[in-house]
Amino acid sequence: MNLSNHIPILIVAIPLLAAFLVPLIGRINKKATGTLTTLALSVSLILTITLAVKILTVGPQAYVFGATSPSLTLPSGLKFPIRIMFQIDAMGIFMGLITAVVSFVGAVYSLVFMKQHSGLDKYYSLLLLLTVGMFGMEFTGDMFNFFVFLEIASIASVALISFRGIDLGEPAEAGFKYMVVSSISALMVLFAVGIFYGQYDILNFAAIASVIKYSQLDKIALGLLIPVLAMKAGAVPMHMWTPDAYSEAPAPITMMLVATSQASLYALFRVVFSLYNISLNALTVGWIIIIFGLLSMFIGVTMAIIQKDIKRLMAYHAVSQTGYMFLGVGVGLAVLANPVALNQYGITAMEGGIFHIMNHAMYKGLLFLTAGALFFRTGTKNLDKMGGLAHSMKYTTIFFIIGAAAIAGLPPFNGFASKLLIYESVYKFNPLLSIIAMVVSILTLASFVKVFHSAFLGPKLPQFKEVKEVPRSMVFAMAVLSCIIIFFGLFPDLIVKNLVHPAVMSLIEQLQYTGTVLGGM
Amino acid sequence: MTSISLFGILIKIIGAIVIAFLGVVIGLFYKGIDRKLAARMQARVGPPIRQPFMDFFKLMIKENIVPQNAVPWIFNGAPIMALVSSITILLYLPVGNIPPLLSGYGDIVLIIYLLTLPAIGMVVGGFASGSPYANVGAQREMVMMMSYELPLVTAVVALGWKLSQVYPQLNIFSLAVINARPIWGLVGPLGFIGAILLFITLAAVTPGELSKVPFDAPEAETELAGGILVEYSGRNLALFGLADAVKTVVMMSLTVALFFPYNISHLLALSGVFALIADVLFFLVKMFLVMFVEVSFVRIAFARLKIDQVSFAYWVPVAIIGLLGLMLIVLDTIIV
Amino acid sequence: MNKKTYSIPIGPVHPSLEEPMTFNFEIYGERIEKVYLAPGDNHRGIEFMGRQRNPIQIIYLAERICGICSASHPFAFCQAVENAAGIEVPERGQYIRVIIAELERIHSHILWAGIAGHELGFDSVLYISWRAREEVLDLLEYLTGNRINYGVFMIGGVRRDISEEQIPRIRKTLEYYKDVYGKIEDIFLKDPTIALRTKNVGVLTKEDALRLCAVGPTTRASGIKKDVRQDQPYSAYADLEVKAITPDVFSGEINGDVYDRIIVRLLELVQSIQIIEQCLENMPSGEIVAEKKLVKLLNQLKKAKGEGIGRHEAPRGEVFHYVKLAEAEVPEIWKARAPTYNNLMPWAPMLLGEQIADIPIVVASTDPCIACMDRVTILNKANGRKDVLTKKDLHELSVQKTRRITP
Amino acid sequence: MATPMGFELLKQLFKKPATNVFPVTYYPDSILKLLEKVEKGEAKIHPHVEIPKNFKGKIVFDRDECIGCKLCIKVCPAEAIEFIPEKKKIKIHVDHCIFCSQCNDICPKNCLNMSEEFLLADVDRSSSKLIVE
Amino acid sequence: MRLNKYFERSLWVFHLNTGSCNGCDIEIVAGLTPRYDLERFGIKLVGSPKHADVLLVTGPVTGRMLDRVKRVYEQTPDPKAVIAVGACGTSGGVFYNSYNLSGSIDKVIPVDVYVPGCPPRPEAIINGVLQAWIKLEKLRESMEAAPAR
Amino acid sequence: MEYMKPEEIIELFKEKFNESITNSRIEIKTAGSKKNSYSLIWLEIELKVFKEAVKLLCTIQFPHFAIISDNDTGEEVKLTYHFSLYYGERFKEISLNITTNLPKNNLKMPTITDLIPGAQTSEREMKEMMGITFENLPDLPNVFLPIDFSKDVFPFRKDEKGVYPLSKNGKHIGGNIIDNEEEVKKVE
Ligand code: SF4
Ligand code: SF4
Ligand code: SF4
Ligand code: SF4
Ligand code: SF4
Ligand code: SF4
Ligand code: SF4
Ligand code: SF4
Repeated sequence: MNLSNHIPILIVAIPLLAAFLVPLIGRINKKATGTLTTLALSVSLILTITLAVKILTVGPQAYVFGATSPSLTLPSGLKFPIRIMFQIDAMGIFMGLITAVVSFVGAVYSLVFMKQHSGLDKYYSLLLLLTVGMFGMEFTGDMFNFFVFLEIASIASVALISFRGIDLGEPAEAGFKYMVVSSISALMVLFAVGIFYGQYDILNFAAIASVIKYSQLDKIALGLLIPVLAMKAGAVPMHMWTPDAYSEAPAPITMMLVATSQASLYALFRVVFSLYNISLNALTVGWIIIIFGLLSMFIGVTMAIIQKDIKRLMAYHAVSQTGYMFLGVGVGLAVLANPVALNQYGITAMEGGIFHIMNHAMYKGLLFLTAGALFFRTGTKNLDKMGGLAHSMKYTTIFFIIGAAAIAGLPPFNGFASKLLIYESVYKFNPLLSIIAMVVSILTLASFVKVFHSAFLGPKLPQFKEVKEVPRSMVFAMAVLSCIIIFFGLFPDLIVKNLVHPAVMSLIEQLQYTGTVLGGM
Repeated sequence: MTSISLFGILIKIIGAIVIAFLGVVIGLFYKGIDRKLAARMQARVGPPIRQPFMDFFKLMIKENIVPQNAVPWIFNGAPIMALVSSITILLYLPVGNIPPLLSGYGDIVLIIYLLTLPAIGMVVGGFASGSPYANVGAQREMVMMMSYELPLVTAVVALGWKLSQVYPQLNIFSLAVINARPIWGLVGPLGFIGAILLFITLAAVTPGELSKVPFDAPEAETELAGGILVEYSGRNLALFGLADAVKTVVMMSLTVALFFPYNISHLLALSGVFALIADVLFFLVKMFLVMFVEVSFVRIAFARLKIDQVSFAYWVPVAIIGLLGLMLIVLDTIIV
Repeated sequence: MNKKTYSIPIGPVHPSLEEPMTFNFEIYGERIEKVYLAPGDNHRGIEFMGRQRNPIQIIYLAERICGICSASHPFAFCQAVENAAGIEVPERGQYIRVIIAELERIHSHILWAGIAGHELGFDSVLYISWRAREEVLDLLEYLTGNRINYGVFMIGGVRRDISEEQIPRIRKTLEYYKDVYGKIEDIFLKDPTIALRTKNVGVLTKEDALRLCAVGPTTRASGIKKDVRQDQPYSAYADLEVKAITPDVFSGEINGDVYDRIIVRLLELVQSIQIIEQCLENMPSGEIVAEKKLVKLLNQLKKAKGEGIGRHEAPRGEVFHYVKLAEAEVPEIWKARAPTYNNLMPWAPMLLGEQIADIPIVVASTDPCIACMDRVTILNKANGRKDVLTKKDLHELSVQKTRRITP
Repeated sequence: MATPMGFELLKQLFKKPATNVFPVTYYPDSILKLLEKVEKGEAKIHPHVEIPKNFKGKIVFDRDECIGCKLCIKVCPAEAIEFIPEKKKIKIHVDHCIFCSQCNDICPKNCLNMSEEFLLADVDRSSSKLIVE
Repeated sequence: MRLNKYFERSLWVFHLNTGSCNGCDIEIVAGLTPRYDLERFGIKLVGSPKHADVLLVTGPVTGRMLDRVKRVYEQTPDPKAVIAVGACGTSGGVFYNSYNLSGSIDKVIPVDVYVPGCPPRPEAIINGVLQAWIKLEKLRESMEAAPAR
Repeated sequence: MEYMKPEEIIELFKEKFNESITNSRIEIKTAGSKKNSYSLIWLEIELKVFKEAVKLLCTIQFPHFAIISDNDTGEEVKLTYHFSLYYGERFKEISLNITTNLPKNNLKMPTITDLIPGAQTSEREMKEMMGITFENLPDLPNVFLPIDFSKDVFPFRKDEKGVYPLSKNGKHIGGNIIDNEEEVKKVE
């Protein structure tokens, strides 16, 4: 047995194992919990990268629990055993990379950031569980398992959001809101699972995809899944939970929540592309998604401009940025049935949308971390109370500038690379879309200049005289993200060609996905 | 961004330096012409044309005062950023029939973004100086930036869209491509009107981009004592001045490239180096004409608008003109 | 965007105020919420100095209350002294006074037009109108020997006659302004951007103008037909038909906004030209001054006793001088009130609710001259505080003074 | 664009500017050398705007006529005139003078007059150029 | 302090009124207008002392302006020059005996060139600028000569 | 509109306040070669009826208020309020100067800003310069003097509370004199 065949399970298992170990270790040495978590996640990260290399060179991987090879265990005919099965293609590993990086950085950042809190063992094990949940959602090839991992992630998130204190009103309220949202979505997902199982007796994505008839019931299932997953991804008009949740969670967790939302987004795309693909009315659904996107973009950014709380502001920007992903992918979907248009611009649009997912995770993560750094030193999230911090927090300032430039899509940062792909393609579909996207981008820029001004510029305030730069591990965490942002921004071609394009193709070419599992049927 | 040979890189670096130098020189020269023309229209003799150069050299020897409230590295960095970004745009612009030095993916979008950078540099610098005037100025600059972006983007996207309909296989957002295919030849009568509207839109955006009267609310000398730039002195002020000069060149050549990319050499039956020179000269003349209409004349023939009026002007009338232009161009294509 | 209001100090050294003057504005976004005025940066103590000088010297002091109304203050001051001392001004002197005063109005209104253009960011207006203004300055220089601060007023008359050969030159200038006037009117009243910036901006209602005792074009633009030249004609104005000008003459309506103030000033330009023409036609012959011998005049004033007021409609509104002579070398009381003193209070209703960008044009629309606003001097004997006079300054002053007296 | 101002400006573009280019049109290469040349008569300075008769310029004083009556001092509003007791003559500080010519009017001997000289700028305010005695 | 020959050709002027009667101030503005056009020499009025090379100061320096004059002078970046315009700026003029006035500008900040006149004609102000040029050119020559010694 | 003659106005005041009008005078001035005339009224009234008098004035027509002149005569302070009535028609305007005397030991004046808001600047000037308390005038910060100016020094006074002017020849003109450096020091 080749160990490398087991990488998929190891990626998930190691954090899971660590999640159980952390409380135990915590009894002996509080400090070790963080170290252990970081260690576990760094192993995960390395493994994910290894797996990514393999997938991108060899092709999609399927991993069936308890069997040596997926193809052996697959019975012919359409009956599938209910068993846990990972099915990882270029898209899945693309998301996996994001999760791995974000959770690793989050853990490193937490080392000092969370130091003064009690209950660190619980914190770390929840953080690990959240990671596990995300990996699971991205890797699983099975509807029911998806539901299970979604629940794991949700529960861990709720607990983490309210971690700052169940007795503090706001975190508890935010946690509660998230819980309600999660429960509703879980329920709906379960419904949809039921519909599929009832119709086809199977739960495997690939298998369902190969037989899907697009019946009335399928439409209902789609009707359940799209809004619910969009809600978890924080799209307007179901975004009301994001500002609360994002702003109340500790900064590293907020960063991971962004990744979790994107995992839901991934699931949405997966359902639409891999499950239904051209069987559905691509143009209509595409437009629905585009409209989600436009609304999110515009409302998100206008709401953001008026915010006072730095993290709420960033949360609204997260909503707005999600819109870009919807826009790119939506346009791709809308022309899915039209090969000429697809080739001309559909694929580019999707590349933009998908690439933006990763970029967004990086820069928004970085921004939330800088917000955390400000909070760490000043004890406030209110922009009106900050000021002049560039005098004392030079690194944080630089990281903030990088993050802000990236989110505003300024060259040469990664946000520009993905937004450019979107602009350059969607205008061919409809020129107005590009115009709106570009204007939103400028509004984003303006909003961040304002934040930069209120928080960092101006005279040194007397109450922040003692403030100094954040500790080194936090700087390191932010530096990692900054490097990624700049690297992606400088060499977008490299990333697009090797990572994004395969991911997009794996979404578009339904057969490739199903084929991995079904053996080229 | 793709790998190129070492020699190629070297050429590009040298080219970049040359272009930066030329851009600055031409920018200052045009600024001088602009001041001279404005003076003549106001019945004055006006400064000599090389005045901007002397201003620049003078500023370079002046003391550079960093206000107490400012964060020095941001305060000093802002003008550099403004200048570098404006120069970078130059590298993407074609001159006559000489293709741009850098080109590739979506230059024009890049240019739109880069155009915001000098403004951002000024805003950051204004905020960084910590004076109330600079603060109000910077806020106004931001409002302006948000306002003129919609019409600007509309004009550019509309042109690109039209081209993409005619030449689907080309990289439309490359300026070299746009430059080689004048819009006027591609459109029917409806589209022609549309294109004129788009030109008007761009012409209206230009003074805003360059913070010139009537859209100079951020620097409003009589209200804000120079607004954003109140606290700047010496070298930093000189750099902002250069950035402004270069930006003028950029906006002018952008207008020329988008709307008047015609060359003159084939009409004169020239070839080789002469054709090159003729075209470059012709290009400069076109730039001059555009500048005269869009900047020199407008800036002395109107009163300064208030910031809410500016914002309204861009969001409503100018944007509507732009969108109308877009609509006409789309209609033109669909009907034919 | 930002919910909190913040305050912006404007002045004392600010480009829109050619003179020092401090305003404090509380701003919300771009809107003005509160206005605080703090004059006093231009305190020279002119009245104080005047109470130590003989009336002839005071004429020049009064002239330098403000260099723009440099005919108005001497005019009113001389009238006050004449009234107090019972001196009659010869008719020819009265006519020459009016001609100079009206020429000053022409220069002042054109000057104002240019400054207003400049405040609007419309420098071409400044250049074009000031170019036209040079003509009247040349004329004034020709008549008086100085472009500004003419120094032609004397108690009992004027110092310089207008001779026959000078009249064609005056007429030439008047013709020139009749020509130019059309152009200036076009530029101001037909320009869309100027209209955009001035209509319904800085409104002063008739009610407020009355209650706050505004004067000059500021009050006339609000519809109050108040003009000393009409209401209580003095000097040669008593022979001339002068009518207060309100904006409805031109536009048919009265809004009391900046635009209306522009209209009033432009129309007054024409009015001034007509007044001068009438004066030239009806100019009586005779003496120009009551007492030619200055030494005699000084003695006469030294013996005089009484009080008198002098009023004159300056370009910006009424100037008011009160003089009390008490058989001394120097007057017992000299009180000078300049138009801006009264036009100060109306700024508050004009500015509230407007934007930062409106401040310069609204302030300029009353054509303020802070120079004459800041009346009084300060010295704190209890503690030599810094912004008054430090001990050192005081010391230095007394040393110089000593040096001057005994060189 | 079709504003009255617009037309006015465009028209003006083709007319001569109204500027009187005193003393030179532009800054010369070297002001010192230029002045030297002017001194030698090799170069000329553009004249200033013409001065009318009776212009109030720098004061001129006919010392021999003066009888030291101090009347001029009595009316001078600027304390520009200083009495020199030992000579029984006066001395005028032009930097204090406000060019009102009041002293000319009162002088019984007519020994004070206003000249046409008005370019009085100097780097030292008590230089001999600015003292008339 | 460094000087170069471009300094004189591009004098940016900040106009500071310290309590004058406006006479000089309007003549300064008149100096900018078409008849005299100071911009020919690269002179332009700026709104902030930070941008200025030359301070054109008018007026007899009232008590309240005293500190501000000094502050404006300090805020003006080197190299800089001060031109006092008008009789009251140079010496006090008519305002010679009030206790709230410093009387002349050179008691507060160093003055390089005095322009007497009340007010001086715009051409006299131009002449003042000319004196400043001469002074600057001489200064520059002496500075250039200095290293040789 | 009905214009009252100057005599009628004085009559009106005398009727209402009889003894309290201590002095009244009409001055007729002529101007120009046509010798057209206009009139001025000078009234001196007692302090106790001052406010009532202004009220009465306001019933005739809303008056234009020019300024308050001050005169410190040593024992008392003479304040002259300068008004004018009947604007809008030629020769109809009448200047009305109302003088009232305040004893030095009780410098209190009723405010007229409730009747004529425009008088505020002038009243505040008198408050700062003369040290006169205007009843019911809102206690606003100084307009003319610096905000932190001493509350016991009043520049227009000619007594010990006035300022110490520098005079060129040491003659007594109003206030106390500082003639030499020693005295300057003493004052400090
Ligand atoms: S023109 Fe007016 S605002 Fe501009 S600098 Fe001169 S005085 Fe200041
Ligand atoms: S307000 Fe009047 S006096 Fe004052 S600077 Fe402007 S024009 Fe001159
Ligand atoms: S209002 Fe005053 S300062 Fe202004 S011009 Fe008239 S007298 Fe002079
Ligand atoms: S208002 Fe003041 S400065 Fe003007 S004359 Fe009167 S006392 Fe002097
Ligand atoms: S001209 Fe006037 S200021 Fe000059 S000395 Fe004679 S009286 Fe004095
Ligand atoms: S008035 Fe004439 S004579 Fe008398 S001192 Fe003066 S200059 Fe001499
Ligand atoms: S010098 Fe004369 S004109 Fe100039 S400000 Fe002083 S008093 Fe006025
Ligand atoms: S000595 Fe002093 S007070 Fe006398 S004129 Fe000179 S500056 Fe003025």
